[in-house]
Amino acid sequence: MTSVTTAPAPAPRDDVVEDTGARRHALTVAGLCFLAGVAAIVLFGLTATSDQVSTLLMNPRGVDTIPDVELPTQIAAFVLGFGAIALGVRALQVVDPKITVFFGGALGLFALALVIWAARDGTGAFYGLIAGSVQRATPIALGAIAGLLCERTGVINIAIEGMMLAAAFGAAITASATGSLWIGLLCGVLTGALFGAIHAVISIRYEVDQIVGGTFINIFALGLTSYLTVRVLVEYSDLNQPGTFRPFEIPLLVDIPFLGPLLFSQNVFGFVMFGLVAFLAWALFNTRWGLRVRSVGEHPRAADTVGISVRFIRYRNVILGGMVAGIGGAWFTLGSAGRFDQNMTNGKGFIALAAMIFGRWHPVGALIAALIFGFSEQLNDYLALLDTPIPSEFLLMAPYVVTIVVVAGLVGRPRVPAANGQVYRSGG
Amino acid sequence: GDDDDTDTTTDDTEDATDDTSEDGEGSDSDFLACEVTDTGGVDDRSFNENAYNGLVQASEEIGFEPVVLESQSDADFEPNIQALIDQGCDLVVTVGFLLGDATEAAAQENTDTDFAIVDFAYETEYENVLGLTYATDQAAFMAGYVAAAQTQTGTVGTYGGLNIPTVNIFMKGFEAGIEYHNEQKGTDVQLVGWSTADDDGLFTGDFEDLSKGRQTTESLLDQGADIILPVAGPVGQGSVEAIRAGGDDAKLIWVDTDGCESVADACDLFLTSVMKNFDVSVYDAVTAAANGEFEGGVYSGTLENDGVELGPFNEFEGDISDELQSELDDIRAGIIDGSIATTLE
Amino acid sequence: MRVELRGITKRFPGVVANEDVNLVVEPGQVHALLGENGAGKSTLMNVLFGLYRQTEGEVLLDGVPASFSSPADAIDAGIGMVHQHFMLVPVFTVAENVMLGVEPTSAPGVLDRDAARRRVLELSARHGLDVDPDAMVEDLPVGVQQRVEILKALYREADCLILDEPTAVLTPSEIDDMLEIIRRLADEGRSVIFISHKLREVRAIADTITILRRGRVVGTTTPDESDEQELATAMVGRDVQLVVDRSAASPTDVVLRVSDLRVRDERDQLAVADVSFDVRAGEIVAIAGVQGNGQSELVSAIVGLRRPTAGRVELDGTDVTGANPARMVELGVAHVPEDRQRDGLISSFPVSDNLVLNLTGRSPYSRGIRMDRRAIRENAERLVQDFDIRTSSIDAAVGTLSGGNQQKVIVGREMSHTERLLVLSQPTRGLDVGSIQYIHHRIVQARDQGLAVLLNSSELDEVLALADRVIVMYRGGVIGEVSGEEATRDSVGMLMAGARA
Amino acid sequence: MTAPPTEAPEALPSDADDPLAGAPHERRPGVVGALRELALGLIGPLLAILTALIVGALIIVFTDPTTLEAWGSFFSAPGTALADSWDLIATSYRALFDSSLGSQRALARTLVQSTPLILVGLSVALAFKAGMFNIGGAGQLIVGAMAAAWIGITFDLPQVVHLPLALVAGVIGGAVWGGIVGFLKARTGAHEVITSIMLNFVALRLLDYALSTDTFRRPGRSDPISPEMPASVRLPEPIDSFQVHLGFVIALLVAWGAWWLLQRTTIGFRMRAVGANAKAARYAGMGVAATTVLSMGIAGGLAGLGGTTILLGSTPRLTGGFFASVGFDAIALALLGRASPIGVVGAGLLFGALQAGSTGMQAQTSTPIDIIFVIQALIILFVAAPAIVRTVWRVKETRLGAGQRFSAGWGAQ
Ligand SMILES: Nc1ncnc2c1ncn2[C@@H]1O[C@H](COP(=O)(O)OP(=O)(O)OP(=O)(O)O)[C@@H](O)[C@H]1O
Ligand SMILES: Nc1ncnc2c1ncn2[C@@H]1O[C@H](COP(=O)(O)OP(=O)(O)OP(=O)(O)O)[C@@H](O)[C@H]1O
Ligand SMILES: [Mg+2]
Ligand SMILES: [Mg+2]
Repeated sequence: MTSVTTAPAPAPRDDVVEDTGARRHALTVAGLCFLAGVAAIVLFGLTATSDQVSTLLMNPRGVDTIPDVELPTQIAAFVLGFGAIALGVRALQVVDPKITVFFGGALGLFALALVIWAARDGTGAFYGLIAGSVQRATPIALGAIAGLLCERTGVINIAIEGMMLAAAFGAAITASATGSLWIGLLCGVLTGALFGAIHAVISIRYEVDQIVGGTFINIFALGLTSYLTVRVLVEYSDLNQPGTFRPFEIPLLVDIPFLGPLLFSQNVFGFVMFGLVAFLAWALFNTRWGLRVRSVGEHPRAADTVGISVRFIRYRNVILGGMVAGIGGAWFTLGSAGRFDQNMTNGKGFIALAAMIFGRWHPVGALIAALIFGFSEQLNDYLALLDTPIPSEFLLMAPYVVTIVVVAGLVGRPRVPAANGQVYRSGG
Repeated sequence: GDDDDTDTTTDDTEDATDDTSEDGEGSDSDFLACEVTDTGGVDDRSFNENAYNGLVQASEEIGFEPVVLESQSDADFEPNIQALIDQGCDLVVTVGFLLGDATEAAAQENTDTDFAIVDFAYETEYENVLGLTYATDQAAFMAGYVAAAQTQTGTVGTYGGLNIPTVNIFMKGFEAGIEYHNEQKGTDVQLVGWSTADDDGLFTGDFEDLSKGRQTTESLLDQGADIILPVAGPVGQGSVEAIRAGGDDAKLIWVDTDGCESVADACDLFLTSVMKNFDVSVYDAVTAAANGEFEGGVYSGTLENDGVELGPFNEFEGDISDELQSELDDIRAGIIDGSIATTLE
Repeated sequence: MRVELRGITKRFPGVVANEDVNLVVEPGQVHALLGENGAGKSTLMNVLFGLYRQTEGEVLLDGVPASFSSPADAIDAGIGMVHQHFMLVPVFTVAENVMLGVEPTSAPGVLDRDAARRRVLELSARHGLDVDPDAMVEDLPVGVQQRVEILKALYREADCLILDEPTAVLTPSEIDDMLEIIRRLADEGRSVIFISHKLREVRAIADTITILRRGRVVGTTTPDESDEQELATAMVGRDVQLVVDRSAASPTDVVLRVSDLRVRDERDQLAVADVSFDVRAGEIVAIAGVQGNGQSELVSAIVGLRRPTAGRVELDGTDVTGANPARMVELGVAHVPEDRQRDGLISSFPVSDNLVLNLTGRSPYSRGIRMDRRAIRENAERLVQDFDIRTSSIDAAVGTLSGGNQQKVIVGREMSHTERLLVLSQPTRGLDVGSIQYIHHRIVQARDQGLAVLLNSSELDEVLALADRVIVMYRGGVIGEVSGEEATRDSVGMLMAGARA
Repeated sequence: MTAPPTEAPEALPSDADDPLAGAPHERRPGVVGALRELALGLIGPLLAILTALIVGALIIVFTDPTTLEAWGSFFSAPGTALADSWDLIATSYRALFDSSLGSQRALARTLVQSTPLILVGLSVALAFKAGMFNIGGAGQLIVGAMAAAWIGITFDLPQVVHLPLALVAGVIGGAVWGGIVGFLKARTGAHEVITSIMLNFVALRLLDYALSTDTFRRPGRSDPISPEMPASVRLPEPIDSFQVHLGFVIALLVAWGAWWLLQRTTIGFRMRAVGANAKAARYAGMGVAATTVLSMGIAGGLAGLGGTTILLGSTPRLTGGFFASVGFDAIALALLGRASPIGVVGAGLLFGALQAGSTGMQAQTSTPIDIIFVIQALIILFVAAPAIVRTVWRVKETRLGAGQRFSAGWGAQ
């Protein structure tokens, strides 16, 4: 090897003021944190009086393991508001792209201030708020996982909605007909797998634009399930009474205060959702399967040149994704409502799609996105029940507006699996 | 163009006549009554289905095969009504205030056809249109009174699909009934989920996502409610599983129809129902039309004429004391004679 | 392993990429493949590697016919390939890229990262590759990525190694290292196929040379039997002139002045640190340097594609720091971008539209918001003629043109509107000798017409052939400046590698 | 083994057979050629529609209770089953045809139904061309119609002023709603799919809210239903006795306008450039951010206009569901029309006909209207995947062409 003395990197002069992106970003984040903090102080702190007390229930219904929390409303709002402002100040000190999470924190503090303020002179079911958020997040997280399983291999899946709707229908009918929820769940999963397989064949074998294929599935599933509901379920209504899975508890763990009942007393869907998130967050990055899946989604030709079958990996994952969407779909009938109704997913699949993008194609990100959404949806109930003077139509907007704010403020330009949406043809 | 169209229509009318004469019942076999639903469809387990039941009952007695058209969108109302007129329907039942304008227009153009519209009344009277309206608050008031008397926790709840008059009228009456109980009995039963003073309350935002009904019900249960009145059409079915899965000792009050008939598998949860008997009024309208006695105008269903009523207690019959029953009878009389106001407005 | 290709023919719809090719590679030998762009070298190797299936002919390994239906088969048979375009997943670490497809596992299905990492370290130590197994590939300079590609093949214990243009993106000293590595691999008994356009390298390393032209073998030789000129003539099929004609420069006023410019890259890392220089009318200034030393960012900042974070850019004395590209075009600046497919062209648009891509807003191509189709067509017809752009029609999508002709579209467009400054980044990358010659000629012509020319090239030969002044960049700063006359392979090459003169 | 390296340069293929010289795109010139192309181009879609109708027929037959019964006794009376099935399909599809194209009135209904579909479809298509997936048509059309309704209800003006004003308000309303999506994308990178989905829901709630305010309610009534739009803002029906309002003509003009904008103007060029290759557009000095906002603004405006034609045309009152599934269908038909204005018009007419026809089919055979969704879905599939149709009909791979790509993936930019 040639031996030369290499020069060091030239040191930039430090008397120059630079107008860097990081600096501007820090200013934006700090500004947003201040905004959240000031809003909390003005809207909640100044409108409460010093003698008002907020009571927050910390236990599930009928349980009494930890004492409920009583807080002076005004002081709490001030503390939280100043907390958000402090985060803003900190953001200005730590100039780093990662400080976006500070804004997330400030938003969280703002939300908490709102929750406490709404319960002034009253009692807010805080545990119920969180538990309800988790339940509402379940189908969204499952849908988002279904989506990311496909998209991590480079197959766009906007058909989550259709897959879930079809599975909800299939699960309800079989569970009612056989009287077994488990068979119903299995059928939901198989229905999802079937639609996943259809999507795979359309987009991989027939190389149809994946957005077109997904749109086909969405419309087809909506049309077919609605049609069959009118044709079949109206007449034979006993085919539409599956009932739901009951929650069960994991002994010992369930006794942990607050988190115990929240995480370890769920029906099968809750456990499956958390389990899948945890498993996939590990498996995508630590198993042979995960490595190959990601390589196919990022650079299929590279995967092909080391002898990985791109098609096989894609087929497998799209079908797996369909199965997870099937679980998500079965949640609607077997996990929540106990019966099927036309268009009952009502856009949740699209919300799941958004959660997948929002969560940057990572299972934990998807779960966080789903939780934020579920929380804002549950907040509607919480606030409406505490007679908050906001019209219900606006409360119902909350989940969507919050999602936009968070996506615009926190997530920014997501990094997409590089081969997403691209047909792969191996050589001639 | 137009000629072909007429031909087709004639064919179909003949077909229809053939069909009914095979059934061979009744003397009015060439009579035909039909229904146009709003976008909910006849399988909504409350609103559209109820009207349909009235129509079916009448059709079985009179002997015709009713035609029912579901609307996919507002744009379908007018053509659907027109299609039924073209098929020779003598009476067209339209369901829901959304069909108000379309029904009015069709009635003015087709004076030979009779129309009955559920949940709507016109300011002007038409000879061939009967508006069927319901003083739902009267029955809801009684339900509120029952709920206030029966609650163990002192909190009862309600939620709706959307904050619209046909929905919140239930909630208003319910609230007034609870207040009345509080006044009369010195209780302090709280209603959560609706406040007439704010004219707002707890809503799921649509009539489709049943899982929202379940979640919202859980929120109400968390607030301590043990009797819940869902006013959200099919979404109300989600409440059933919330109570079942949570193992709560809570009850539901169904709306529009008797819960034990519409959602039979959950009869054990229905304390009672706030019934809007459009099946009866639709039945009456159809029979009247079949007998040539149809009269336009406005029908107002009240407790007095049994157009609305507090439904049966079914499995909870035993819980209702004689005292409560007689109080309810008094309240009913008071509402009928106007001495009790059924909303807080 | 002895590799023999017998009578290989490969047809694509409308193109015969290989025709009756015979080739034998002996163990322990480096066999070089030479040929112009599109001669069929990569296609032939892809057949050998199982990515393509040959239309006719057979592959024999140690005399036994082999049939590959996928690269997996070829890999199993002991063939490894380093592709012309990197086959690395940018968001994976080195170890992940290397083990992909043959992952060691601890429990069933569970990656054994430690094992892979150890193996990578061991191999890279044994072959002198110096690669960090935990580095993210996208963060690595191309030279290191190239070594990762070789590691991939070694990891799979390839007996026959195909290297498709492994030196195209390397510095002179990196090339020397690479050739040394290749030699060592052959000495260990592997058979190596080495593809390159650079005749000097081929002559330095090859035991045998096979020349392909338009899909056919036109000759086989050894370095001792033939010199560079002979090889070039065989490749192109006619006599080629390897040097550019040009007279001495006569620079006049300063057109571009860059002072203390500081630029950050996408990840907010300092890419250009306080760089200052001038370019005068009538001279060609070349920025030389190994890819990734800040040249791209510097050029982007000058033409308005990236905001400098500090410092100043002046054009004819006016401050244009942070001006947008449209404004720079208005001021008479033209820019041939580095990545023609990504930046310079819209491949689905017709040739005619691409020839006015950054000019649509101006007269005569538009009046108000209405585009003047006639003017656009006339411009296209003129430029296609002037620049000898070979296309079936001016309405053909530009993506269907060959790489050289795509480049001519860009160069034609940019030269058609330059009034003051012409900025060219890697103007001849991936082009064959003929096209290179043509474009070089036009660049010199532009200079002689009094334009200021700034040339950003990592191709040392190009820099030496064209530059009146050479500025060498290293790690974001200017490490040295050499006048055109003084510039030699050695002087500039050393600077590029970071060694101070 | 070794041959001389300079083996016969003369024997080289000359420039004459240079691959570059051969023209890869040969076209038959002239009118005949053009007609031939058109006819061949139509075979694919027509076969696709036919296939979809056949699959739809199978679904209808095998879910109809009476026919199913007949099939149940297939072995005893095979004739009945077949005859019953045939009858059912024949009646169904005849009704579908009669009430979409079978009479002047039916045809009028088809055209009226297709009007908003075409306009909102153009919105989606235009956004596709600019590299964005606009799922937000539903929200944009709601906000547009709300703005137009407000103009209609609040002002009392002569028609020449009132109608154009309402139309403009509709366009602006939609443009604002779409513009937000573009702005957020350009400014913060927020993905348009997320924001446009969310804004759909927000618009829906806004509509519910508006309908609960006195401004949008009928005097003296509290139903969530707005007053009927006054005659001065209604879209007139230019031809007596043919009940097609001006909106349809507007839709056709707008389609032409969209084509003109995209193909003939610098703005359209910029939009397409940003859509095809944002990096190159940036290099070419086009303001990518500004173009993104503009494209979404225009797309939103088109959707807003679509919503306005519903309001001022077929159902002249605002209700909580006046927009039906137009926003949803529009995505499908923009894909079906391959995001080209002419394709969107064709697909819009097709969907309009299917929807108009479904009502008649329901009336005459009580086939649930949802079957139309199934048929629409299948048409989309078969048009997008000619290979499937080829397999079914054993057509040679001549002219059915290949599908088209719309998206380079989520991160097209
Ligand atoms: N997948 C393909 N489909 C059609 N034609 C192809 C394909 N791959 C290569 N070709 C054509 O085959 C010919 C040979 O290409 P190849 O890539 O093998 O050339 P090469 O000698 O490696 O050139 P370069 O020096 O540019 O790498 C070219 O004309 C090319 O356009
Ligand atoms: N995607 C494509 N569609 C149609 N034709 C193509 C496509 N890609 C390449 N070709 C054609 O293949 C031929 C060879 O292309 P290629 O880019 O390999 O040329 P080349 O020999 O490298 O030329 P150059 O030296 O100019 O780069 C050209 O005729 C080109 O028009
Ligand atoms: Mg090559
Ligand atoms: Mg080339």
